[in-house]
Amino acid sequence: MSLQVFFLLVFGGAAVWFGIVVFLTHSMVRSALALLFSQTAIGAMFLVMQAEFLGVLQIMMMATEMSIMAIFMVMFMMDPGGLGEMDMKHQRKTSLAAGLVAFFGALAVAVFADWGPVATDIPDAGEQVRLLGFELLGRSMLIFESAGLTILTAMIAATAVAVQARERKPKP
Amino acid sequence: MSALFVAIFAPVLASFAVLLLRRHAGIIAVAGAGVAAVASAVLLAQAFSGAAATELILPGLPTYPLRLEASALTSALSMMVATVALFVLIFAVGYMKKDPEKPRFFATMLMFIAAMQMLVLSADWILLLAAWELIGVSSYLLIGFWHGKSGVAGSAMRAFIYTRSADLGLYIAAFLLIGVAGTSDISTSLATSGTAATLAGLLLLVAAMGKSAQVPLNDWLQRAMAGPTPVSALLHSATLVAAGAILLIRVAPMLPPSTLLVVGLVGGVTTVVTGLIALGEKDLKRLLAASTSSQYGLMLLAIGVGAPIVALLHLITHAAIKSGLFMGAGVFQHARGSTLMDDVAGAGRAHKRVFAGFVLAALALAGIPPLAGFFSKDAIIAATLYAPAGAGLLPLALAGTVLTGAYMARAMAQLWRGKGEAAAPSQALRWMGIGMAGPVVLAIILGAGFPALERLLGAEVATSALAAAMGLGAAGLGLVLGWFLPPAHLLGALLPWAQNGFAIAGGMDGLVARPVLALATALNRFETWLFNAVIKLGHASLRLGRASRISDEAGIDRAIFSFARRTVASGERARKLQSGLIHRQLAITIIATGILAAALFAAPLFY
Amino acid sequence: MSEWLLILALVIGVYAVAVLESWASGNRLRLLGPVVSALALLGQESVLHRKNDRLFFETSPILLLIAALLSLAIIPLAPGLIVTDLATGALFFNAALAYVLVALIMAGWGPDGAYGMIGGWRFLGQLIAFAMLVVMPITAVAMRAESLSTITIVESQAQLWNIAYQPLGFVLFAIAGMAMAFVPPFDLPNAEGELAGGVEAEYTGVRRMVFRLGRMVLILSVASAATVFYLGGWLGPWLPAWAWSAVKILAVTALMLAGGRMFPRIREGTLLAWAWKLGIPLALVNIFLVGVLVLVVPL
Amino acid sequence: MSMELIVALSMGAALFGTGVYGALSQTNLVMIMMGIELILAAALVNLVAFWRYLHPDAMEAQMFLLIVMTVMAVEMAVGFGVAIARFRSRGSVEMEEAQELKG
Repeated sequence: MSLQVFFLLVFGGAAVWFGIVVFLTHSMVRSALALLFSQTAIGAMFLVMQAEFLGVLQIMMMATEMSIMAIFMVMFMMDPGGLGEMDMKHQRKTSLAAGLVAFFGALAVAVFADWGPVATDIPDAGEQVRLLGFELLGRSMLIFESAGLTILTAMIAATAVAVQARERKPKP
Repeated sequence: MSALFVAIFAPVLASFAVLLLRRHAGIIAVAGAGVAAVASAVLLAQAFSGAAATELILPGLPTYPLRLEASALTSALSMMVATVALFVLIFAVGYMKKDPEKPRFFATMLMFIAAMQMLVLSADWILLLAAWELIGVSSYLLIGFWHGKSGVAGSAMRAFIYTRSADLGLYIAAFLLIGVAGTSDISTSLATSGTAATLAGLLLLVAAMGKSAQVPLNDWLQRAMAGPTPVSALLHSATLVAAGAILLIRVAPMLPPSTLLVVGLVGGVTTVVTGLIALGEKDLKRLLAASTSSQYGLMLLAIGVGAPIVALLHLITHAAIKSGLFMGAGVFQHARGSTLMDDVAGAGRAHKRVFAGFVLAALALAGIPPLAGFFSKDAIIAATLYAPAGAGLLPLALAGTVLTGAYMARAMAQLWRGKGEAAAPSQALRWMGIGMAGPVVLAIILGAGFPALERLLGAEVATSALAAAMGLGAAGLGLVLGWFLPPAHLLGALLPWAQNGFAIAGGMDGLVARPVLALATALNRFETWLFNAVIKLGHASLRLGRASRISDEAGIDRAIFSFARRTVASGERARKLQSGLIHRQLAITIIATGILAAALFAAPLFY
Repeated sequence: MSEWLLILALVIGVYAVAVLESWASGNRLRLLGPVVSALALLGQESVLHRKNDRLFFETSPILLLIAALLSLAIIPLAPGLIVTDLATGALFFNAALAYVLVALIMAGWGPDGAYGMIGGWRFLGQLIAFAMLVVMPITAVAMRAESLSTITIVESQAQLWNIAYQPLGFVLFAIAGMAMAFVPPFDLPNAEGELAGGVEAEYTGVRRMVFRLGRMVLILSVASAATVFYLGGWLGPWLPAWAWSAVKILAVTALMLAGGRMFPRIREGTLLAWAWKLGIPLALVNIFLVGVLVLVVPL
Repeated sequence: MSMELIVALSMGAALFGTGVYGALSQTNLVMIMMGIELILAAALVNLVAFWRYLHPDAMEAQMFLLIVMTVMAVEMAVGFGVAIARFRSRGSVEMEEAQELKG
């Protein structure tokens, strides 16, 4: 068992555990922050897998993203602290079955598929950043730009949906 | 390169400027269109001077760059678009004078024009598809411009859906051609032959039929009259409707004879059917709309007999003429507040100068020398005459010509006969007059430019005295008939049918929408029947149970009860599938995905 | 060897920041002040609230300290005197600071007190707005250095410090850095006047000490980052490299703490409006200007 | 065969299963979004694993990762937009009460 496997197990286990906690805990803030730490652990997994830029990016983005989730939970839940005995689950059996089937299905594929030889040499972190830059602003520029445009559109659309509807001036 | 860029981006920039400034919208729009027109003129001049086709390659997908190209053909088309657009916008300055939402109107118009320029100048399928979509969207926005009025949103939606459903043909054809040719370049992919070419040709024909409003997809065009008149003038002459014909003109070299024959037949049938519709029409603008379909039918016919250049000539002529006619109709509408034939009766007497322009354009469309329409229509008839498949198509072409004369004469007669009350000339009317004068002048003089254009495009256009005589005779006959006889006499028993838009078995609505509705009704009835049956069964079993209780058989009783109850419950459960609850739908989605994945994994086992 | 040096530097730095902080707020220079107050806090009773969220309450001060310490990991004090020279160091700095936000939200939520909670949520808005203003000037800095590594960034300033090369970026970074470290006038989450201490209000004893320690490290970290990104890090004549770093970092800290006191605290809404409507466009302008400069005047 | 790849992929599978369970079992819109975030995160893990152990030279993989992160952000933005609008009009984001999509 190499060091990489060990750390993958540790961080992966943390990510999964926090992921489960998200749906176990009754406190909404806790569940949002559990998701945050799950994502952080995933970022750490990236670091273990030597994708440094992506790992740091994941860790950075998810901290703010999930904090925003936390405040929305507090805003929209009747019982954000989880002190009352509110039940917030439904169709438990179906969900559990679907989750387990999904897990075991994916696991079976991961274990039984023939993945072929594993690469050993990878570009070092600085080189990766450089190559990624060339990729983003070279061959894949169109895709990258469309992603940017998409997020802009989503921002505007979400704001438009969320702002209180104003009375439109009637046409003369 | 630069002119190419300017031709497309001048309208885009003007559009943004209009949206940002929100004032002087008309002037900015006209300036933008003017700059684009100058750029197009530069392109055309380059083409005339014999320079090689200018090309602009933009980075797109890695192996499929986006190409713009100004060859002789595309620059001529670009010039046409730019010119008509310029005049229409000038007209619109007057027409939209009182509208409170001018910026929106002009910005959308400019986007429309830019999209059309892009479509015309694009040299690869991907860009063409993008432009095609943009045209669809902006025409939807423009037709639905007065969305507050009742019925307008519906007709905009109808235009969008009709053209969209036909667009599927373009998508499949484009991807087919890209797949076969291995490149998205249009001119390279035209070398495709064999089954792929036939299939792609037919699919492209479907797309063109949708956009150019050919039978049986012609209904939306007449309903699209709900938009402002400048929109109609632009839509019918140089942009939306023209896109279909332009597409076919561009791919004509690829089409095998069998496909060409189909194209010709569709065009021929359309020109006659929609001509009859136009003759029976009660509304001036709808008459013009039907005539647009009819004229595009003639163009498809010309493509079908293997003379795409002739079709192009007629396209250009028609663009000038039809925009002029629509602007004339717009003036009459402005004066009378309606476009119903009975309402505009005599409007021509009141606006003599506008009427003169209208008459000139109408005569040009009918094909009276020396106006431009004569030359192009003559060329179509000549091409049909000498084509191998001409024997079948020639009567259709001639009938189309007669009908053109007849309905134009009818429109003119209606406008002239009746009481004329002059309205006070206004500032708005002046702008509209200027806008209209341009196309009318073009309609008169364009014929002189045809020989040069033919040389530029390198095509031999057949001429013959016989064809000229036949065309002239047909046009004259049509004009005389239309002027002196009311449509009821001309059409006879066909009149109500024609007024109904020749809704063959209910038209497109009948062919698609009504069967679907009928199917739904039938299913509903079946369901009700089933439900009733179940209930009856339940009742019956209850009765049976009651009867059986007498015979003291409690076991059967319970079984029957539970059977009835379970039947009802299973119905209830089936209803729950359509609960509208997100989590249920999500669960169904995930389960279905799982089944699909399982099927994918299982598939190799069975091969 | 260098580990011990770094730890020593950290201890001295934090102590100096604490002295400066009390000097700035209390107007008296007491060199032994931090020791005294640390001892006082150690002796204080640890108050626990009735309905607290124990997990959050206990972990948040530690998380704050860890996040601040991590953000210090990429700061080079001299060539070779750095915890880890990450290839993505400049980005990592911001990633570490993002967890300050998490710590403050936890600290605000944990003790079940109104003031604390308001403070925590306030900081959410403040950090999200100003994190942008940290990242975007750093982007411009990285553009000049053509690297995200902090050592390369310092070396890229050999000709001309970034404060002169991109002054707009420095101003934005300094303001945003102060907001990230919530020093006055950006101390909205723990404002004494209006929130009675905010997120710190419910903490006593050892927890409070850890919390304040984390805050000192955070201030030190922001000051060091400003030094590295804009003031040429260890570069300078005559003095040895580490001395230049120390001088610059302490000067920036002093300026931050003393200068901030001169401005009134800004209302939350106004602050956010400035950040989004003024700061972000300016940061974009800065990136554009630096881009042009890098191409035209490659110093 | 390598241990690393299998371990990483099974962690992804576990995250995916958790996400599916969460998205299906929760009644609250924001909680459902959390489940979806977990599903997407599982995809991220798998992507990185494939990049690292199978095609370390293909930078498209990292690019694709950025696109997935964009999708996550877009999902958050639109989801919260809808949540706010819904909370305004109905005072709750419980999905048990949302039946307007009923066919």
